[in-house]
Amino acid sequence: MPLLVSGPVATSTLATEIAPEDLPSIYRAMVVARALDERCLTMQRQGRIGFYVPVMGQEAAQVACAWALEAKDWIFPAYRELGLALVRGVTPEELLDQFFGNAADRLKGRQMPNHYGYRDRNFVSPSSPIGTQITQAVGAAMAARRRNDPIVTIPFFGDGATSSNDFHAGLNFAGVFRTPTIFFCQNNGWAISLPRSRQTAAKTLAEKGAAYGVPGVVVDGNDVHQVFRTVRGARARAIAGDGPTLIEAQVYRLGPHSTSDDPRRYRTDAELAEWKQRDPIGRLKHELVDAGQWSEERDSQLLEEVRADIAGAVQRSESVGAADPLSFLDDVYATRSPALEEQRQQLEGWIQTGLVKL
Amino acid sequence: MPLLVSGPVATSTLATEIAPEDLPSIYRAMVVARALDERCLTMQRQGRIGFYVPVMGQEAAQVACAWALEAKDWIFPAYRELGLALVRGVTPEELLDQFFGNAADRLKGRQMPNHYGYRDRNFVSPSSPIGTQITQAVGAAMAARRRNDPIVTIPFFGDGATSSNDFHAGLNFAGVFRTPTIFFCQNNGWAISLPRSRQTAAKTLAEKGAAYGVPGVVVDGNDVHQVFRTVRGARARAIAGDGPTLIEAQVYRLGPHSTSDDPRRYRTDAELAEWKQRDPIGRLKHELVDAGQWSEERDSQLLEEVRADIAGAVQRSESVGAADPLSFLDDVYATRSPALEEQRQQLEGWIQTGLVKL
Amino acid sequence: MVQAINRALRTAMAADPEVLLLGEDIGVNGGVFRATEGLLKEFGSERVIDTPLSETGIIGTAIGMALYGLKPVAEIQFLDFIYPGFDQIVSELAKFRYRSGGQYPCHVVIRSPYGGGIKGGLYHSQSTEVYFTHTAGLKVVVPSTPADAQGLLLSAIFDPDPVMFLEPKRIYRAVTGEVPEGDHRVPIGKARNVREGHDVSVFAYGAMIPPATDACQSLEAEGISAELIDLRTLSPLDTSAVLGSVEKTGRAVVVHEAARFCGYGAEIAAVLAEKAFYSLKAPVARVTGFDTPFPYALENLYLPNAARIREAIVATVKAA
Amino acid sequence: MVQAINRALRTAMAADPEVLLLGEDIGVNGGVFRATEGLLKEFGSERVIDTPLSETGIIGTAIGMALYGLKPVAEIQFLDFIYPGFDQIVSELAKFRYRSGGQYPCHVVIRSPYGGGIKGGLYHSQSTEVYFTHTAGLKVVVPSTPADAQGLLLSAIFDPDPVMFLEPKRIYRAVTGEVPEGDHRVPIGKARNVREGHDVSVFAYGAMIPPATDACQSLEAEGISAELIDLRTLSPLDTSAVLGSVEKTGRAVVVHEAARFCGYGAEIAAVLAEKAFYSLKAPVARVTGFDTPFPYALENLYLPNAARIREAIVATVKAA
Ligand SMILES: Cc1ncc(C[n+]2csc(CCOP(=O)(O)OP(=O)(O)O)c2C)c(N)n1
Ligand SMILES: Cc1ncc(C[n+]2csc(CCOP(=O)(O)OP(=O)(O)O)c2C)c(N)n1
Ligand SMILES: [Mg+2]
Ligand SMILES: [Mg+2]
Repeated sequence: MPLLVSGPVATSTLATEIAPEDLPSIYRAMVVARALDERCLTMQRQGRIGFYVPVMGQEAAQVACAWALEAKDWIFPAYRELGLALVRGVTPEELLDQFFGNAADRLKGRQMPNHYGYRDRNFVSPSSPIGTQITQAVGAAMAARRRNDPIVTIPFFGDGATSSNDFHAGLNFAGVFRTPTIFFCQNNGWAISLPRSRQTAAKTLAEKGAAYGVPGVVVDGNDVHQVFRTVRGARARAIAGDGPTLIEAQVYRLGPHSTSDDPRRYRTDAELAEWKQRDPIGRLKHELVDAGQWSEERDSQLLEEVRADIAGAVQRSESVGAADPLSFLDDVYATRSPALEEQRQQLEGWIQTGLVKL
Repeated sequence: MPLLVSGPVATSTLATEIAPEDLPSIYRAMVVARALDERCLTMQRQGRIGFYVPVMGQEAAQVACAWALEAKDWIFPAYRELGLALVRGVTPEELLDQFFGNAADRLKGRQMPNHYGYRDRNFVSPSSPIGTQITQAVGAAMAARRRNDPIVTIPFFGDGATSSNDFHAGLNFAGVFRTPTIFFCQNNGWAISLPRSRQTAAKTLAEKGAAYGVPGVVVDGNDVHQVFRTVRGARARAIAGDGPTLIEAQVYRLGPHSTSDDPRRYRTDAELAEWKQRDPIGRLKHELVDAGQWSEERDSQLLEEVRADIAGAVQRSESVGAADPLSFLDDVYATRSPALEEQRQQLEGWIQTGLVKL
Repeated sequence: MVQAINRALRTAMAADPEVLLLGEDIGVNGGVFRATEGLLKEFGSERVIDTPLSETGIIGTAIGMALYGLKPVAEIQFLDFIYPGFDQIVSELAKFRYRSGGQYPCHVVIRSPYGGGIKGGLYHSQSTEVYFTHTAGLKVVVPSTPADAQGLLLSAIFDPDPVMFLEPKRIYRAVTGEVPEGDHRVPIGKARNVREGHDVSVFAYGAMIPPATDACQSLEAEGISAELIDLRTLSPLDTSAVLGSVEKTGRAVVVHEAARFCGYGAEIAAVLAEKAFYSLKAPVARVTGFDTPFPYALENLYLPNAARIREAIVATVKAA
Repeated sequence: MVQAINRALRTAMAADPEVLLLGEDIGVNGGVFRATEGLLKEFGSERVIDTPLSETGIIGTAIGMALYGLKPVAEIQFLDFIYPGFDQIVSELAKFRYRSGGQYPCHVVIRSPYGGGIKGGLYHSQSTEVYFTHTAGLKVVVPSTPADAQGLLLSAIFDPDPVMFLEPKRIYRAVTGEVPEGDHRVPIGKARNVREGHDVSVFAYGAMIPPATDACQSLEAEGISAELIDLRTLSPLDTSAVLGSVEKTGRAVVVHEAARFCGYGAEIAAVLAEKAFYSLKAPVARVTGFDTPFPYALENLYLPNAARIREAIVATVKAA
């Protein structure tokens, strides 16, 4: 598979391959993601958090992609982007604060779990409607270029999102304005219960790029090297002014769509079993072991360490109090409108008299 | 240029070429369209009609396409489809009634000129928002198939409309459900002031079909034979159950976008002059003359006849009275709601006392 | 209530082969709230159509089917996700009959779960019924009981006009009740008198009916007799039911969970200020959500509850 | 008025290099109403961006620019064509600051010609301001004079919040007047008292100001003193101006051309029925468009005119 369908030689001086000494860190991020997923799925069943969207199975694509970016590049995530967040330095505790929607949550308890955003990590705050971040990322890329900032913007989205209005408009605008944007599609085989084959009659999702004059490329999303290399290539191209790239990373969602979903209703055990064999974590572990960089022993140690870390984070995060009850009336506008001021006073009274309760 | 990018042999028994004896009729329809355009542009300048959208330059593509269809096929037009309407047997007088919005107008004076629809001619009533008819045509095709009606549906739209949400959704649904739909794109080079080259970075509009698993084909829209043949091929394919086709007919808008537009603001005289040379009416006339089927004499005669016809139609149509003043409160629902009943009585009173006037 | 919806769909599909369903995850998955459970098996994939992820496509193709004469019922997974198809609703669906001079009726039903109370945050909780009630050409229906859900949905499917059928998801499972057998329809356009009273009229709909009922009942002991009207059809409004009640009681409280500003309650208050002015003995109170997006962790503070409704009723009755 | 808008854009762009424009046909064509005439030449194609035909794309990319820190001003050719971008407006633009806990302000201005009076039929005439005023997080502004158009647009461009700037196209050229030089701003959130009066308060905005003014003036001779308030900012509403006026006059007439049902006038009437009830001496009258789509040939019957406003004022003043 060629790296890119077209485009001149990259001018970026960033390495095109993962530095071997980085591999254990990449592996660690993937393990943390998996452990946090497992812990959160359990906590949701226990009623300790309200909802959860696991990334399970997509760790390699996300971690390797984020690794290939620079910290100044703007990530426009969807709701399944734990691997990216970890590489951007978001801690499990910060994430858990968001899942609990507690007083320490940067979003002030306003959004459902998994919809976290961190301006200081250039990790934009996502919504739930599918695809909307795609055009936004293109606009941010136009803005960055206007300011001569040598960065790329990179929207993350699923196979289902390729049917959205914003995919169409976003790729088209990017093609016309040649924006420094990398469209990173994680084709995990399913959009809730709809298989990729029924999402579109196109052979691959990457080939949709041609409809917009945007080169498209398919990668094995379970191969950290291929993902890294492809993203670095696309980034160099974008920075050089040669325009956007659409990357389709083929992965598989090993878990449910979310904690509200039961995948046994629509997919077979055999399919799942097949993809479990290609689990990106096992794959990278084997590679590291084969290269003598890793051992079963260190692996158990890591897992233990990570689980303990997460347990500590859960404990701290769960003991943080609830969000300020009046806070949900803030940030509608930069300053409160007279009507909101009045509603806030009203609410304050109701809370005091016990008319409303958490 | 291959007729179709893929697809098995057609099972339809319809001829794949225009019958030579039909050519004069095709030519006549084109001449009528041009004459009506000219007349209406004049009437708009005189303030006799409020607005007009000329088809000028796109007559061959439309007339040949409509000729290739069967009367039972459902046309989903946009606002520039005079050629199609004429082939479907809509008379200049009926059209003029719509332009005047008079009491004889089937739309009861509700829509701007050019937004005509005729259920009995399977010519669906269009709106102004660009592209919306595309998904609707796909839905109608699904319905026709459910009823086992051997027809196709065919949305007409421009180059600009390929950027619309409905283009994306419509082609995608058509690809997934393999609907009997022919997507007929008239690429007339411009979307108001935006040239085709800035509408999308794709090389052709036809190649956008691949993004949806829909074969795409480019035709010279000024060549009635190529258009006819391509549409017949696509139709046969659709009827045989082999799915949709996207046809890009390359034409040129010789007139303004509408009577509100001044194309000299954005395009050069040279470009216009070049395309005037390829005027589809002149081209077909030459072909007919060369084939001995036509002469300059018959041509002048035809033009005179057509103009007289139109003049008569204008006279009759202009003398029809205004739409019933209370009628604009009908057809919101199948039966008037209590609120509308009340508003109607109110309006009646206001008209009687002269409070409101036409 | 969700079973009643399922039954209504099954009944309509069995009765009329031109009724079909389309939407995301409605087939093998049975809908994310299981409203279409079992229907794929019973009626096949030509009539229970799992679509790609595009509300534009769902609503646009449903319109095309309706133009052709079928009776499509589209499901939008959450009302919060309807906006990619909003153009098709307001520009096309609502205006097809009108713009074609009556040639093209367009009887699509759009079903969608809506409203708060399931900890859905900004994007799984909104009540934006006003976008639709303000759009001429649409009918807007909100059931609050299983029997009404079944009866109104059957009416909607066989109605000649487009119907937005908004399902208060919070009471999908919370509210139960008897449901008549078979094709029993509840007329669109008629409010339901939940309880009679003579001191004050309470207007509510959907998931606000249970707390409004609680509030009214609890006031009985204090000698306040509150009439509760479930509007059921938001458009066209049953104006005579609204006016009739207030002419009797002279006082009104309107309840909805949508944001207050330009919310549905404003129309009820306006109708009263216009047409029942001389009957009114007190200000018209609105008990509503706040003028903010819908919050996640604090949703219980956002949503009107029985206590807030009760307080408003008392204040309205006590007003000079 | 359209020149005033052009001047405001030019002033803002000259003052701040981070202000830029995007939309369909706004560049070489200068906008279909010529609001952006000459700006491409003056500021170049990096700041006056002709986009492909996609409102989704225009609004989505404008949001991305604003997140990054620029001040984009998007033009939507007619308000009737905004719906393909509606999802970006209500789900994204209106909620970005809120959902991110204040991290991501999103100061986009969306300018769009709206309203009837140019024989535009269903799709070049609509007044759907309520879709936006009901959406928390958006500001909604409608000027009625050239000076306000300039001053409010400048305020909007430098406002920290998203602003829907709705331009009454019918008076683009019909209404003229003095316009101050330079960066003179009119504050968002403040109504304008067009004429003082003590018998009745008339609330209107946009293209309804001229007929409302005519109606009020013509009643002077009959001894009726009508106060006319131009609301100017529809959201957030200047509630104190509304209440203050009615506390004085005791009577109110609300005028808009949008459909009546759940229209903007309902909110004004509701505020009065709630908070000025004891001042009110007569029913609150609404003079509005009809509950139909917008017709073409008969648009003069659809639109409220001075005579209808006058009649409503007289009836309100005469009401016992
Ligand atoms: C506009 C819109 N429609 C429907 C939904 C409901 N929904 C949530 S996730 C999802 C599937 C998304 O699939 P994909 O893009 O492949 O992402 P994945 O969940 O597989 O990562 C759907 C239909 C939504 N969030 N937004
Ligand atoms: C959704 C929408 N946006 C904008 C417009 C305004 N508008 C009317 S026609 C037009 C250009 C259409 O170009 P194209 O699709 O190429 O058709 P053509 O007019 O060339 O036949 C535009 C932008 C519209 N009608 N609908
Ligand atoms: Mg997926
Ligand atoms: Mg064109």
